[in-house]
Amino acid sequence: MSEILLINLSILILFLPLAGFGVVILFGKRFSKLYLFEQGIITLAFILSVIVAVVKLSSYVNQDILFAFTWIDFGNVPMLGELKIDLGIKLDNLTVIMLFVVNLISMLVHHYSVEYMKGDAKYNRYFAYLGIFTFSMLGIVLTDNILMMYIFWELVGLSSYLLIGFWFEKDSASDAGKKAFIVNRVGDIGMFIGILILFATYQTFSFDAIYEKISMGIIPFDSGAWLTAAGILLFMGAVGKSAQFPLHVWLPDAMEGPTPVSALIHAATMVAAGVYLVARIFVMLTADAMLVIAVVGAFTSFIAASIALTQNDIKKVLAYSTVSQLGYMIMSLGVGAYAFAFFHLVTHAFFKACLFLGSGSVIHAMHHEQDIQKMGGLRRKMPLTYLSFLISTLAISGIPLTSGFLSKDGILAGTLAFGSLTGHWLIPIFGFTVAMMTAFYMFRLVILTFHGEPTDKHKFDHAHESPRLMVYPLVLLAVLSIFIWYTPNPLAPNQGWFLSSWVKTPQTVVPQDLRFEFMQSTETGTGIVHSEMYEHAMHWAHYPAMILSVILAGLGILLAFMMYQWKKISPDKFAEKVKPLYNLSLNKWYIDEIYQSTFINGTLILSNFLAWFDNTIIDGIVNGSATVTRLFSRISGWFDNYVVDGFVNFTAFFSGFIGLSFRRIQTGKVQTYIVFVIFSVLILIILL
Amino acid sequence: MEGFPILSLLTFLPIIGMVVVLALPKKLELGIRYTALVFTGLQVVFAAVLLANYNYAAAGIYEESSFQFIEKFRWIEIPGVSWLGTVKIDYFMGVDGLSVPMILLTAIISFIAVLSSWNISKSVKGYFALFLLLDTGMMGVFVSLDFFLFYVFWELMLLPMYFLIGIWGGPRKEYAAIKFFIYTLFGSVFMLLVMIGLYFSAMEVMPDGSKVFTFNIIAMMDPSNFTVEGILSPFNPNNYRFVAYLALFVGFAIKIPMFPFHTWLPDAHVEAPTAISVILAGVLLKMGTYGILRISYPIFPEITRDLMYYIALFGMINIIYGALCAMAQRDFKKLIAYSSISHMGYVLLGMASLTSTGINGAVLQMFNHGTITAMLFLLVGVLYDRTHTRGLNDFGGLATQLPVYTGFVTVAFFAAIGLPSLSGWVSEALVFIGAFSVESIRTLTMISTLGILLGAGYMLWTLQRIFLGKLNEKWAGLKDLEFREYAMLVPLTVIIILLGIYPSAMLDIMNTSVNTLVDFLAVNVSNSASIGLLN
Amino acid sequence: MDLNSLYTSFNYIAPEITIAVALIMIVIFDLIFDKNKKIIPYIAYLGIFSALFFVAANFNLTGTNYKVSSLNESMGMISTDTFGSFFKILILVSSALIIFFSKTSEEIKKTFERAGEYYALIFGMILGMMFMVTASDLILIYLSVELLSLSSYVLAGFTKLRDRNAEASLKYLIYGAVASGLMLFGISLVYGMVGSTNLAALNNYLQLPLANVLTFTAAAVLIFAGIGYKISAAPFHFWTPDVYEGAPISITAYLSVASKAAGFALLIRLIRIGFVRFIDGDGNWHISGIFDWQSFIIIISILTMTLGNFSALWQNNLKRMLAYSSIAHAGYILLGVAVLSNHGLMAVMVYFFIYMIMNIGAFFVVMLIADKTGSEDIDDYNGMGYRTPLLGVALTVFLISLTGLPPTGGFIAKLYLFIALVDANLIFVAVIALLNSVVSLYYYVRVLKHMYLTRSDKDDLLFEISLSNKFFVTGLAALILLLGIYFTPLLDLVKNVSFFTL
Amino acid sequence: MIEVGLTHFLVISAALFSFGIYGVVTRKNAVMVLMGVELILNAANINFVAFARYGNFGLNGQIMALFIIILAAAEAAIALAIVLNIYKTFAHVNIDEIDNLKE
Repeated sequence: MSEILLINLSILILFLPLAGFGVVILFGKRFSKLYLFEQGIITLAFILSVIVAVVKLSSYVNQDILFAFTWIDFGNVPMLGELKIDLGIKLDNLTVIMLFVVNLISMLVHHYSVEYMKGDAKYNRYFAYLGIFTFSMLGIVLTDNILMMYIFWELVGLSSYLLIGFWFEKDSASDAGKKAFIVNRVGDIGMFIGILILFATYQTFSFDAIYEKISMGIIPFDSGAWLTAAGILLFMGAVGKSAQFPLHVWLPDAMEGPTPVSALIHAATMVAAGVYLVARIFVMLTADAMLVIAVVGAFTSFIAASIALTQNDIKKVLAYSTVSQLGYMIMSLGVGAYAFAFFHLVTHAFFKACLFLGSGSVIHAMHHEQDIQKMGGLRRKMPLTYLSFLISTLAISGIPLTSGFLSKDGILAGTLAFGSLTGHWLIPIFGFTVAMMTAFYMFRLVILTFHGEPTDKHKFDHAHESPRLMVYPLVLLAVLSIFIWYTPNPLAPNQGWFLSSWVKTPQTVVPQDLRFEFMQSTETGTGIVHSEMYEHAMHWAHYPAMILSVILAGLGILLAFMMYQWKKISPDKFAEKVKPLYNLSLNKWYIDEIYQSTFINGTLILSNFLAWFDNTIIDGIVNGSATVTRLFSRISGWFDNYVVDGFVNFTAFFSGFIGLSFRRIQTGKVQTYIVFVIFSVLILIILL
Repeated sequence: MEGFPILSLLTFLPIIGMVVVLALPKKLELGIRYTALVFTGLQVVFAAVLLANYNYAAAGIYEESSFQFIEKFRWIEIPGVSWLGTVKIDYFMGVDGLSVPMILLTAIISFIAVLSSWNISKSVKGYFALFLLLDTGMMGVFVSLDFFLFYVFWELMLLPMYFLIGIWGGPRKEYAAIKFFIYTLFGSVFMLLVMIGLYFSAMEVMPDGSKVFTFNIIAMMDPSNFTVEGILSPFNPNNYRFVAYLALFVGFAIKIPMFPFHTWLPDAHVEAPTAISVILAGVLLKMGTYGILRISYPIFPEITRDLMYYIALFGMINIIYGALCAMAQRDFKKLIAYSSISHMGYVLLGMASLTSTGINGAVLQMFNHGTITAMLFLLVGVLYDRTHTRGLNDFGGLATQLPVYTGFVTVAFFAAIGLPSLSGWVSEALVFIGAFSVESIRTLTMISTLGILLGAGYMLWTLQRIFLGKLNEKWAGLKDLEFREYAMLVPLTVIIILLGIYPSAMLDIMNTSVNTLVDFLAVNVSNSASIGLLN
Repeated sequence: MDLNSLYTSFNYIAPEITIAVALIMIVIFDLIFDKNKKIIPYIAYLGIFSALFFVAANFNLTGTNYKVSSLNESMGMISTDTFGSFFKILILVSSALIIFFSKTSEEIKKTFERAGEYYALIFGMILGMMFMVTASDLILIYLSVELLSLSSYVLAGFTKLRDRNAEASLKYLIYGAVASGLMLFGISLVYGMVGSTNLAALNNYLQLPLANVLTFTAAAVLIFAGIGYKISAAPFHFWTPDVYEGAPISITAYLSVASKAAGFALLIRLIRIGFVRFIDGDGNWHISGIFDWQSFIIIISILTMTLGNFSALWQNNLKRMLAYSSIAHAGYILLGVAVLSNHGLMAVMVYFFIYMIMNIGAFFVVMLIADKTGSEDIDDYNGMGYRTPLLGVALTVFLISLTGLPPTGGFIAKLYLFIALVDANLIFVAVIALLNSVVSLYYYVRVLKHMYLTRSDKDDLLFEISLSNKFFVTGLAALILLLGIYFTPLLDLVKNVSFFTL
Repeated sequence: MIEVGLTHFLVISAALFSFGIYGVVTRKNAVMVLMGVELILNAANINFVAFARYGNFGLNGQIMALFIIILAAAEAAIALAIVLNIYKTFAHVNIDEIDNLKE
């Protein structure tokens, strides 16, 4: 298959969902079955994307396929010469894999939603929205330049807004949609400024062209700080979209949307766009920028995981776990474990989508009950859902033989290596902590939902396995969470085709003095060889990381079973017990104390605090700043009304006053007039 | 097209329409409406003809020969007043890349505004007569190349506007109308003064070799046309060019409207009938920025350079301030009015950059803001027609009742908050790209990006308050859009989406001219510097 | 002076003689046709048009005439020149308009049995004004001013219909008498210094720096007091609002246009012949240093227009408002004089021509409305734009023109004025004038507001006006609009008329 | 013996002028006010004649004075007619009380 055909196919893949959107939104009202059109289209897109992926990964695995066209031609611009804004698409391995992932999950969600959304008044419109989302997401994936990425970035924001607020009759839903859009915009502004920096320097938006110029030593405004700033600012976009601290607050709220949407957008694809972005700009990140990214990712994953420990809403737990996992990926990129980050992105997409769809299945069965405290014992009623959910849980917890184990282990090894090379040990510590917490809260979720005895008899009795159309995506995704799709050796991800031939860490273009020493890599004829130092560190970290993560995950699972299955430890009593410890931790070793209590006794109490922290402080800051902004805008509204306007009115008043004083002379008495005349004559004579 | 006076036709077609309207009997209201519709429709057709025959490669700006569709003949000529030389004023029209987008905008918006005026029932004849007169004034401003002619058209639209707001407006119409009138006149008297000053400083070479004072804007751009002792001549060491620039700028700034001269706008908008708000936001505000680009910039390039920081500063203030004010509003229309202020800030910012991208963005933003805000006001009008209230808190859940209407609102709102793939974003992005590349205003640009955030804030909040949530039972009987409303909203939506996806459709028209303008500004400065005029 | 030279000199004052003859004819016919006065206005027309014919025929005639025997050749009592002819035309045209005006006005119709008196007095005024614009001797200046004044005192109180007529008349009289007394005293001082009352002699005298500055300043200010009163420049304007309000509206309009024009012509001639030492190639007048006319007039004019505009802001009586507005316009026109150049002079003449049309137009509409409603109060104008669309539109045109907005003649007038100011580097003054015109907008537009924006319960009461009035109003309004768009003929006329006979 | 010179006349005329002004400004009766005006005119008359006499300017001054006297008479006639009219309307001639026309 020729390159041109590949390009054309991918353009077709891109626009198919848009066509679906257009048709359904325009005529959906008249033809109630029109959603089937959208279904067909997305299935077609999926098939095409499989073809594209297979062809690309088999025939062109080491070759990028590019296509660009001029979007805006500014002609011969003074001082700059020819200036054009080119848009285009680039098919590299990353792209086609993402193409496959996005289309697959999108298709599954489409199918799943047919049953899940049945009976909704805006049935057709829902599918239209899914269509535009898929279109936007594919755009992000396919682009070869940062501007187009931004365009689709925002479109994704729009579709997310529409889908979160799909049930806009609920105030909470419309609030959540708005919040998502606005919080994302905060990040987008940073990203946009980053884009501006790049364009101002290089007069191009194309990734490749920019990197080429950086590698030639041209950096923004001749200052390494600006290059760092550009990296961090672009990363801000990812902070928003991938719900990183401190902008992660929108994602839990976004669970107000329909559950399949959460699966598609807020778990598998859109939120991963941030990670995808960082992967795209990975080569231009300076050491400082990478450190910032790593720290943010680590901190996010930690905070989110700790919150997830105590949530009772099945979707909230999954949401925080998503944030946490995204933090993982970001962290991984920050520490230079590029390939593993992307690997995790893919594996996570599958198992998290599966988890969400599973939770949707449960919610569907329980008549929209989302509180896990009110569930229990469901495995008997819905075995397929349970099974797939369990596999995905194992994957997310990083248990061997799952895909999650492979990718997570790589990330953890990457952080460990990073720690050993740079001394930033905090990052791996975060990483491993989160691994354990993840295992714990995920199993807590599984146990409370599927094991034990039902707490709500009535709802339990009515529960049943979901229809086939809803179950088959679960099963498929669960199957994809098994190691075998990625590597033949369940313990060595590096040996798999995914990492050995498809996704490789690219060569950084950042000037020597601005990058980490270990990022030194050389390009040979066959590919990129990392610096010996880095290879060594990775090698050293591989097994400790693997063993440690498995032990920790096991511990977490064990703890969860102890607490919720076997009830050896009462969660409530446990929380009571660690309260004083937490108070102690408020002293000088604030963060250390938190870590300590995490590891030793007080996981639950700490998480309580963090839940509060999240709900009160962080959310409060966003809400609070909204309040302050609103207050300020009131003030300026007042200023406008009274001061600026007042000035104008004062002028009018003043003129009136002058007029009045002139009137006063006009007494009507002719003799007074004459007196005035005589005096003015005298004055004039004296004056002149 | 050679010799066909298409610009005069475009300009005076509405006047002919006005005469027809006046000739029709008062009772024939439908006939009057259709007359107005036909004439504005013809205007759109001619604008399209103009575009079809427009040569994209010709620059215009400072070179008379590369203007297109030139109509130039002596309007006033009094030869041989001994101490004054020949007094001459030309009827001089022509277009380049800066004016063509504005002509298209004016034609389209006028046509749509007629459609949205369909329900006017109070003295229909007077309304449409004044409306068509206003149309002529607007079109004239965008095609004039003689300062005198420009000024005449500029003032010509004052009075119709006053009456249109004052007679057909809302409860506080008189206050709003007079405020509009006085503000604008205040600005234009300064313009008048500068115009006279320029007249006495610039001399044009006539075909017979003699030199005469001129109102020709193009001639004023060439430093060699200035007399030695003219008060606005760069050769005069004691010239008043700086003061004149400020005065002229204030004149234009009031129209934009630039902080702190903006307070007439919310009042005017709130009180004006829908169609007039549409015209006001869609076309009139553009006259200010157009004037700056057409007149202030090329005639005073060196001062433009000196003051670009301040122009950008005011652009930034406009953006942020307008957005913050918009957020505090409780009246739908007022909110849109303030958002207009905010969006015109982008135009200022882009112009201040003096780069091709920035100015392209600014001109495109002028066009886009024209269409987007026009659409927003139309939408407000649609809602107001049905409910007779504009309080943001009086609604709720309308999306359930009026899905199609909500769809249009969503498009317009997202276009206004700069969603990529809709037209507003392209121009904003170009503005930012241009402004950011200039070091001196980089910080201002970065602060200005907050406007994107604030814009999203108030627009989405508004969307939520009016359309989302539970349906307010009071509005359960509302009807969705009717055909006439489709007819006015669909074209705008198409334009907004089209220019979002394919902005080159508009950018290509202006590109050559903008590049020439930027080049002219830069070159002219260096020329002036080299002959020792600057410092 | 033999008969032959008497005959040749006839050309110089043919219009004045015509007017005088017409005056006598009116008196005679008034006596003959005791009952039927209908013919009298036609005699007036005849007189005016014949005078116009003579002016036009001798438009380019120049020269001085009627010397006092002891003086040399160039010092006559009158100077015939194009400048004078222009103002004569202005005066005659406005007189013709006013006669039409008077024929229509209800006020005048009510006293129709005294029409002979009325027209005779108007002709007295015309005669006075015709001499004012040509006089180049202080004696003749004084006499012509008095002739004008005496006639207008009576006319101001002519109708005797209301108290205010008599009061206006009395105030005008006393004020005028004092002002002319001041002027006369000033003239006597000048005479004492120069030894002659001729302006050319004054000029000769001022070529040498001999005069006592204080005395001369006093004399100049005193003389200006007399002229300032005629053109109602502040601070000599106090009579204006009271008299304008009290007088019959036709006379108010007449005073505000013709008598003002004559006053300006007088002032300009006084400065031009008496004080200008030489004129340079650019047409700038170089004034004898003894009296700083420029600063003086600028002060006066700023005072005048500011006072006029700001006072007008608060007027509820339309006639009174127009009175103040005419004061303000006098201020603008004075600025044209202050430029002290041929250029400024041109601006003044353009301004005056347009001012004549728009001011008479505005007064005419106010008169027509007042005749129907019996009120000049602004509140009675509510909804007037709907009751009488034609008058409403016409008044709108006139008021917009008075404000000075394009595309009306008023804009062209202001434009030329500002052109002159900027050209003379009086930018600061121009700014003040511009700001003033913004203020003026407020009260002019206020009328429009009442006419169109404020509804009244009488909206449906349409009222009819006669066909001839319709034509008259439409004609004036059309002329104003035409002048806003095509003003070449006016400029052509004006640029040819700035010739003075020294 | 003091020579009666120009200065004396000028002083007298100035005094007359001032008295005239004073009269115009202070008198209540319209007729008295008119008399004040006459004084002003006559002050000017004195000036004219005195200047003509002492300045060797020929007879212009005297002629001027004659004109003024005649004019003053005409003015007085008209003035008195108007005052009469006032009397008919207001039944008094106190100009202080005639101030209906004002702001």
